[in-house]
Amino acid sequence: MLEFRLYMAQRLTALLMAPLVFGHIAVMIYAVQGGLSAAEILGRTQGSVFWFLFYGTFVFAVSIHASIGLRTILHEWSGLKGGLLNAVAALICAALLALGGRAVMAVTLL
Amino acid sequence: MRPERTHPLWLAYMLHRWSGIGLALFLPVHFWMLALAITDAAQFDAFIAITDLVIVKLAEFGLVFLLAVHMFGGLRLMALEWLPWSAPQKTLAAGAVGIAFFISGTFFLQAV
Amino acid sequence: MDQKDNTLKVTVSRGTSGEQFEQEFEVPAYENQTVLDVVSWIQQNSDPTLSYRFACRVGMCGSCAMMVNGEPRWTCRTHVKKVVRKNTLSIAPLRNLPVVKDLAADMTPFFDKWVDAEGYHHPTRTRHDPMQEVTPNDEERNRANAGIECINCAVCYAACDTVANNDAYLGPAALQRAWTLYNDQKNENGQAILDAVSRDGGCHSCHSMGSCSLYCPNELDPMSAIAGLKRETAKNLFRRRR
Amino acid sequence: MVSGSEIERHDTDILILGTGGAGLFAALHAQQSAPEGTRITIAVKGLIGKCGCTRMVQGGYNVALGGGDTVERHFMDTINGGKWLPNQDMAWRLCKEAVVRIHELENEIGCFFDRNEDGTLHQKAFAGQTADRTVHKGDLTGIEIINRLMEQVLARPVEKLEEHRAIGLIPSRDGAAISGVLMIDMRSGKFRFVRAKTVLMATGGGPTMYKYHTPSGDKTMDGLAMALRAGLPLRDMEMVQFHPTGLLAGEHTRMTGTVLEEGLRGAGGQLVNHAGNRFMFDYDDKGERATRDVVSRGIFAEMRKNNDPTQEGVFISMGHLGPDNVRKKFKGMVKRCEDCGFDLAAGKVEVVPTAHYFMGGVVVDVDTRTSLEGLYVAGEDAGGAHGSNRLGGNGVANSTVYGGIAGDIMGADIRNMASLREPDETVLASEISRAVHPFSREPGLVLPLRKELQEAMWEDVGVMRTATGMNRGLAKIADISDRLMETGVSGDNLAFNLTWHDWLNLRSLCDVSQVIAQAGMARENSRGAHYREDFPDAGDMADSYFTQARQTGDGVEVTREPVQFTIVKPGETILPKDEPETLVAAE
Ligand SMILES: Cc1cc2nc3c(=O)[nH]c(=O)nc-3n(C[C@H](O)[C@H](O)[C@H](O)COP(=O)(O)OP(=O)(O)OC[C@H]3O[C@@H](n4cnc5c(N)ncnc54)[C@H](O)[C@@H]3O)c2cc1C
Ligand code: HEM
Ligand code: SF4
Ligand code: F3S
Ligand code: FES
Repeated sequence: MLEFRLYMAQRLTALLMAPLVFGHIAVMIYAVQGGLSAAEILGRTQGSVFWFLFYGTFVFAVSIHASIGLRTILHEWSGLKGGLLNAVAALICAALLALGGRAVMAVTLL
Repeated sequence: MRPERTHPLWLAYMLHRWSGIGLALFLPVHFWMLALAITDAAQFDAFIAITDLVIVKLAEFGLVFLLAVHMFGGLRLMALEWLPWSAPQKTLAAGAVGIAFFISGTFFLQAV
Repeated sequence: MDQKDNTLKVTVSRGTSGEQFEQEFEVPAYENQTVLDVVSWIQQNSDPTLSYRFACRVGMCGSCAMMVNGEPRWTCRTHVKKVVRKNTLSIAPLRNLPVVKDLAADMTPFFDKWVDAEGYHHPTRTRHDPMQEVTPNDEERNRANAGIECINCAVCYAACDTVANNDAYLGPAALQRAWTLYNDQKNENGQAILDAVSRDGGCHSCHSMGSCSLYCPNELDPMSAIAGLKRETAKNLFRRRR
Repeated sequence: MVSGSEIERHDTDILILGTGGAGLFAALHAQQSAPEGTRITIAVKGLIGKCGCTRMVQGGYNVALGGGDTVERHFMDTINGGKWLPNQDMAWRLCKEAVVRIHELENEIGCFFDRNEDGTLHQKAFAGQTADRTVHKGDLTGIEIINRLMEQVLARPVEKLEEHRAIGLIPSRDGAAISGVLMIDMRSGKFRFVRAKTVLMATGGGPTMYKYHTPSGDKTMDGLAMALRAGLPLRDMEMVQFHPTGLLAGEHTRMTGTVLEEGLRGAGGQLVNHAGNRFMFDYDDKGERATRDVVSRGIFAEMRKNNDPTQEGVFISMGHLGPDNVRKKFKGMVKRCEDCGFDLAAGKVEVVPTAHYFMGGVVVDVDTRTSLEGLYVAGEDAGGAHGSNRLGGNGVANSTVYGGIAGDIMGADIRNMASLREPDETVLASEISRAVHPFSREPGLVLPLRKELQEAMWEDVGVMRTATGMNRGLAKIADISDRLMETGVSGDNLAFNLTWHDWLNLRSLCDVSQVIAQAGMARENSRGAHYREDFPDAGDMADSYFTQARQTGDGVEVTREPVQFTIVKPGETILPKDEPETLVAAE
């Protein structure tokens, strides 16, 4: 059952991310036209609840999604399994959440 | 390469997997870069400056390409799994790669 | 044809799991010759100790599958002409299964998984009841019919990389059987099937790489059957929540 | 020599040999009828359900299910088809019980047979039948039946001994009953003696001693050879059914002999000789649509006329029916031929008559019991139900019906069998020394001898027979048999040693071939599958006899036994007076 739950979680987070990725790519294409700078990015995003939710959701989804994906790959390609496998996957998820959370905070909250 | 692997659907699967891995490797770097934006804006700008280098442009192109490929690959999979199948999946796979290329290509052209 | 064209150079995998090695044989080429004939020729004329398995010799029993030039095939129905490359052939036991000896694979895990997937009929009637009337071409029946002619040859099982990398994975044939039964109006207990294929190693482990459907000698489509299971299990999840 | 200590010994309660329709049904029924805790073991030469001929059944399963058809009509067809030689009680039970068995297959085992548009079962008529009676799943009926049975057995707590070859039926010390069965665990090459209170032999006969034959490669008459050695009487041993259209693809391929479906002729397929002419109308008014035995003889005669050595058989040609049409209607057959390099849809494919089914077998009663207590025989190994000819569709009905009965009976009988029986160790030892005999000789090639036997049987004890021919055949068999005993097999590695098994296969085939020829000599008339050019008449039906062979000392003795007309006498019928002769619409 665990794998089935992970499967569903992976699919649902993927569905969630799809529009976010589209949005992100659109922003990127728009942004690079003027050349990137920290100020520019921050100017657009800081203090915006919208962008906080936008990137926050993405980070949340991607952490779950990618850690499940890497869990599968680790199992299939390195033979890791059982508690160790789950621990590693949880660790990856936590690391992504932490890194991503920090980035989102940095970009949107100050 | 073993012959039993070289067919379109298998290649689509591999592409999806490697693009996923690529993304998973890129993501922490990307997050770290963003975080830098507030802790040390100057360093970030120095970093961003090198995006003018062709090689970095290529890397960026690659990343967006990965994202696009992976996303469309993933959507293809979900369509295949959850929507009553009928359409030849090979076309779907090829279409996904094609669209991905188109989007990332646009991005790349805009950037240079 | 010169003399060289009249012989095949055949590399055969010998030994048991863990202790395999390759051996070369020269086999006379004939007009109507299957890969099984090549293997038989070696055993009957050249090396009497060569082990392999076959029964029906016409593609019905599914016991003769081997890896031919790296691809899984039913050997009794594979014409040499179709697979030979520059007069050479390489033949090995079916992938993803333990090897009993030489070219004979141990199919036990394959059938254990077949049963684990609830791949057997769960009756709703007894021999004393009339037979169920079944409209032959309605949609549900067509879905059940799609996979019914599987001969359990394990060619798909050998073709699948997920099977190779994930011991617990039930594999395409067992899952296709489960899907066939799930769609069979005569079969009770669809829930038991969905539960069985939702366990770890069930249908959700499949990555839709499609090698199963590509190699199935009977042109069946386990990939789509598995997709059907994924769809039904997902739907069922929401159904049960309600 | 292998000493007794190297045998692994193993006990069970009910032992079943073979996993065709008979063996698998027996396992299921034994489980239903035996007392709680009964150990059931199924041992088979190949993998469970993946060997034997039931899986190869194409056309279907005969059963009278109403719509005008009755068990009585099925029975009369069976008796007429068998030319009054069948054991009538067995034939009756076959027809009657088939009705239950087909319901069991559909409802409990999960088979799905083809339906009519209205959802009811589809039935068609095979040659020799007077009603649309044959239930089928496309033209791959056997796969459906065996796969479903196999799943049921795999899912149950039955002990499974796969790739275990039975080599000897071992009697108890006093010789009054069976003690168990000696086997070779083929994967390791070790001997295993399995004791059981009851043993079902369902190893499926299989006339593979003919140059052209259809059965699965694992079938080599082991069961009948074992029964012969155990002193059991065998009946109708001259009755070998030939299918008229076996694929002819050359000597070096195992495809040769495999069957091209009967339906091809039914649909209008034409047989043409090497000169390109149709010939079947020279032999029978029905032309290509005549019964199997008639067409087989027609082809055989035509082959004899031809003296072009490059062309052995005749040709079946379908092209005139429209290649696309043929491709659609006979998809499986067309693809099979195509995989082998032949174009059935548009071109012509070379065919020969091919040995298909063995009507002869162990003498049993209607409950599958034999004269040896504890030993039961069902399926193609048992003689009697078909007489001189088996109707298409009666084979799988026979194996499933009697396999189920055997399971029920064993489950019941076992309640009166308190304990396992000690084996006669001398028989055990002699069976082992028989099996290891080839290790004591210089290794040689077994295949050429098998080919010689197949050639001899085809030429001299085949589709058309004479006393001179069969005597010549007997001499050849004896010679081949002797040379086999001087042909060794290297005993270095016995694990999965196919060459050793080839040797044992040929041993069984030689033994039974001899009986076939002797029984053929004993029948001085022509009935069904047995055709004597020197005695072409069928003989008086009322005086019908069947042959019974039995090993006595070193030889085999064949006697003639009168057929008991327990249900219906020749010239009479059990059908009501005003019943039409046939219910099948004329084409
Ligand atoms: C190509 C073909 C098509 C046919 N089509 C039809 C048809 O359409 N309709 C019909 O009614 N009949 C048909 N028949 C006949 C039918 O298949 C047989 O009558 C019937 O299946 C026999 O069943 P069985 O269980 O007795 O034997 P089988 O199914 O042959 O099984 C015998 C079993 O015994 C095993 N065995 C053999 N020797 C040993 C040993 N020494 N130790 C252990 N195990 C052993 C075998 O491996 C096998 O598992 C056809 C036969 C062939 C060959
Ligand atoms: C944005 C849209 C995305 C979609 C629609 C998507 C979809 C999917 C799907 C359906 C799978 C399952 C594949 C399988 O079972 O074979 C998957 C796997 C995976 N995804 Fe994504 N994904 C997306 C984004 C990402 C991102 C951003 C990352 C990385 C950070 C990522 C990393 C992975 C990884 C590592 C796998 C495992 C691949 C495998 O099992 O072969 N995905 N993705
Ligand atoms: S699905 Fe096809 S390849 Fe797989 S076991 Fe069945 S017949 Fe063989
Ligand atoms: S090859 Fe394997 S991964 Fe799925 S689609 Fe077929 S089972
Ligand atoms: S031998 Fe039966 S499928 Fe090949």
